[in-house]
Amino acid sequence: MSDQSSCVEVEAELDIVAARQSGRTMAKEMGFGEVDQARIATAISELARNIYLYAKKGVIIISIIQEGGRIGLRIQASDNGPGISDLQQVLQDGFTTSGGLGAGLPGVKRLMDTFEITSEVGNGTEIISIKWLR
Amino acid sequence: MSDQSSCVEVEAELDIVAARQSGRTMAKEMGFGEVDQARIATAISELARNIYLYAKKGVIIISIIQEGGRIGLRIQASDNGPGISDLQQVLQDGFTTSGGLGAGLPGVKRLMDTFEITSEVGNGTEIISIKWLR
Amino acid sequence: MDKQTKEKKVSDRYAQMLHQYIQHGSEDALYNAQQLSKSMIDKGVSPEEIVGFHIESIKKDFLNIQPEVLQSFDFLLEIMIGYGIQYREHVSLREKQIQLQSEIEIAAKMQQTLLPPIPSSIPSDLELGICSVAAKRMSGDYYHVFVDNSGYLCLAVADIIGKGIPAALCMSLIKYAIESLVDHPLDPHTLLSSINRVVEKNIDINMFVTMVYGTYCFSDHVFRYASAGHEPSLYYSAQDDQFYDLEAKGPVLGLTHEATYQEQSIEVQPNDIIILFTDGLTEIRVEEERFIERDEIKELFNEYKHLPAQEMADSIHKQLLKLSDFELQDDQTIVVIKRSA
Amino acid sequence: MDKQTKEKKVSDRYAQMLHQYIQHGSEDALYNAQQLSKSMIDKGVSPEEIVGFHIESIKKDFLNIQPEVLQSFDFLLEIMIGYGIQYREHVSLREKQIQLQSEIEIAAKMQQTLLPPIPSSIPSDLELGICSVAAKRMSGDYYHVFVDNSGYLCLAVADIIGKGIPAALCMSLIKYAIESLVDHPLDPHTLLSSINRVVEKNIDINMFVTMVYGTYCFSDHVFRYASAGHEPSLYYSAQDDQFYDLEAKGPVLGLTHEATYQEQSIEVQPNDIIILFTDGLTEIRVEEERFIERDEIKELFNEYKHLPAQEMADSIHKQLLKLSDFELQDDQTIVVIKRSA
Ligand SMILES: [Mn+2]
Ligand SMILES: [Mn+2]
Ligand SMILES: [Mn+2]
Ligand SMILES: [Mn+2]
Repeated sequence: MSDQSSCVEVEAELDIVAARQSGRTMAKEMGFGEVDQARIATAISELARNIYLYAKKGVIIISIIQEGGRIGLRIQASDNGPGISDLQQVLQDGFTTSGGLGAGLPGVKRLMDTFEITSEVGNGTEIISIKWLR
Repeated sequence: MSDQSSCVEVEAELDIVAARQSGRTMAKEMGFGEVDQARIATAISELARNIYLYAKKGVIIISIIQEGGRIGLRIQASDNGPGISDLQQVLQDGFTTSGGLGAGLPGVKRLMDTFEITSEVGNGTEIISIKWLR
Repeated sequence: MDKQTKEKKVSDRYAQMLHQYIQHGSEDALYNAQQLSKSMIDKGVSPEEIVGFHIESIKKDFLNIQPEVLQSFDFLLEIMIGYGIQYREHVSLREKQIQLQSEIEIAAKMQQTLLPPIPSSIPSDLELGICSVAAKRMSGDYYHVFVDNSGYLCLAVADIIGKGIPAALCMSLIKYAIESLVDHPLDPHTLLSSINRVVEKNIDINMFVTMVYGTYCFSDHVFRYASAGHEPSLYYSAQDDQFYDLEAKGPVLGLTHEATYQEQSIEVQPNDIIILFTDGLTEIRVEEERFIERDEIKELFNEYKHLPAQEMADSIHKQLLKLSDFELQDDQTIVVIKRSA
Repeated sequence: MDKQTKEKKVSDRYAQMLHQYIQHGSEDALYNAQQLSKSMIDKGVSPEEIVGFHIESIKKDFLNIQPEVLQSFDFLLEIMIGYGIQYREHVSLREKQIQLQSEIEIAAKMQQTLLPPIPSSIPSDLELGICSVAAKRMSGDYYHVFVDNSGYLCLAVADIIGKGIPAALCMSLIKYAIESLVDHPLDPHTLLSSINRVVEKNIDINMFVTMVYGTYCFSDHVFRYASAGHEPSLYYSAQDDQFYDLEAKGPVLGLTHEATYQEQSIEVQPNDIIILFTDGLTEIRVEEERFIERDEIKELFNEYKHLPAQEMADSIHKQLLKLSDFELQDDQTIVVIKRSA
């Protein structure tokens, strides 16, 4: 495996594509199947798009983690944007598929195995999400 | 068009396949697209399967109808089986995908454009369903 | 069997059945595909996984496939990921829905226990029949019947404007409001004024209730009634062989804090009938588009007036249910009082 | 634009974007695919239609495609029909769910109006604070406070065992039951016996209610209380600087037709505090797995006891909400009575 982690600064729509690409490549090298590769790319895409649309600027760090004999791909999305005031509402099952801060997050939860979010209004958001290689 | 209507007696699982086939052929000849052909075949299949499983014996009549300048494929499924006592329940959105008398009927409703059912306990069931060619 | 092995098995089945179809191209392979589809849905396999199975199978079956065609599947797969999210949302929404429906089921049963039984102490020259059926699981119709200490049969029929869960909550208020008031029996118009205050105080401004309240005196056979914007009751005079509307002016409950209600009375003769009901009886669409008319309802009542009170109520309901294609648009309540010959 | 033209447009977009992807094979075409997927879901395009678009595009783009590969799509399409049904079911289920949720929203607002305001006629040496918060939209907790004619502050705190819509219906029964009983004030143990009969008569056998009922005399500062299987209240003695459980034996409401309740009393001294609450306060998971203990609740009460009654109730709730990661497992109700110095 070439890299153990990759870091993409997200500021423009092109960066979303770069983050997807780097996640997909890493997932492929790790041995994820095609369906999981596409799921991971979509999840990264949603996270990066949220940064781009609402925080304007942020970073996506994709890395390989090992834990209890398992190996997984870990996505960390961090920004110093406006933050989310009502986490409960944002994480509620998507009655919407597009539009609004955090609209894609329930989808990310469904695509990945774990999902953790910390957000403070005015101080930004950090999301960590893992997909385990079975 | 070779036939204006076709009639399949349903008594065995093979007859279900025959009914599907004849519906698909007719749909294709009428100019339905591939997706609609598959929808029509699936709808016929569900109706024939219901006859096979619960009425043991019945008939599927597939015909072309014209009405108000439109042309459509009409499926009629008739049997003298046990009938359905609670139509409201059977037509309710399928919290089940399989099993039980009339299990596939809500699906048929969603695949076709019109759906009418008459059923009498002990006296059998008749279903007429149409797909319009757009 | 762990998840991975299970998935392998499903994908193997997919590959095998697809292979068969490609070899023979026959309809029965597609019939099998339909059965496979059902079983995969039962197993919770999501649509992007199906595309994944398809790609795997194609790769194995067609070693010389054009690379561009193979590549096109990645695009399809990408599109299908969104549908996969929708599919999994559906599975969890369905669970929630099942949970909610079981709650509603329990609540509907509780509602049934709120309805009083037919009182046993009615004199033999009077017959009472009641039929009350909800359009959905929860009803917004309510009736109350009881015999008070002074020998009056007291009857209330109410309709909550609004449906579902809020209407059910409101109905329980109406019940307890009536029960707490009828400890000391009141004139119909006074009772409606009191209930109006309770409703106005406790119920959301967007919710209204119509009610008809009547008392039937066992000794002089006078029926006194008042109405809070409720569908006029009907009175059948045997002597005239005719139905009359029992009109009484008064605003719906909950509109204003102080409301006054007109009180009317009639002397009920042998073979006369009084029918209280809710507007669910007129919320019937006949002949595709048109609502049923009050005159048609009267005709219907006329048709069944020879029956015992309970049978009359039940038959009217059944006939209306049939007319509305077995799908009630509104809750229906019918209370029939018959004075025998 | 009619349906057919719309569909044509969507399928053209699919073909065009797929064509681009096949030509350049780049990730940004897949990113576009994801956006297309979302917009198609918004438009209600179902998954078998997607496969249909794919087949059309492939046919156009690859005139020399192996016929068997093309044929394989019919199989995929057949499988996807079932998912299309599921998808359309999801769309309609989502609508139903939105409808139900708006009903629940209205009902929850109605519930709020069932709760009484804090009475204004409390003497200045007594302070009352109340905080009641539902875990979900509908609450199964209830409280009732009022000052009766003889100068007693009467307090009830009840918890319906069971949640959601049935609990809400049950709560309205409890409210009206209490209201109709308190016209002529009763001893706590007598009141519980009466309420028990109402609950037993009207409520489903599978539904139980716990309740604590107390009266506080403004002149001699004696607090008398009885409990129907309710979480013991707490009494803070300023002199001892200690919290005591206020235990009183008695079965939960609705279990048997006739039930008797033990009645207890305490003399409340200046600076003493009484706290009635529901078990929602102890249904808090701390440190991942363990439930909070009653002693810890006491410590929490101790920490906030210097605050005015209302602030004390609110602060305790807020602290517990934080401890439970902002996700209440059960409804919480706290009633605080403080006698000033
Ligand atoms: Mn109504
Ligand atoms: Mn009505
Ligand atoms: Mn509870
Ligand atoms: Mn509780």
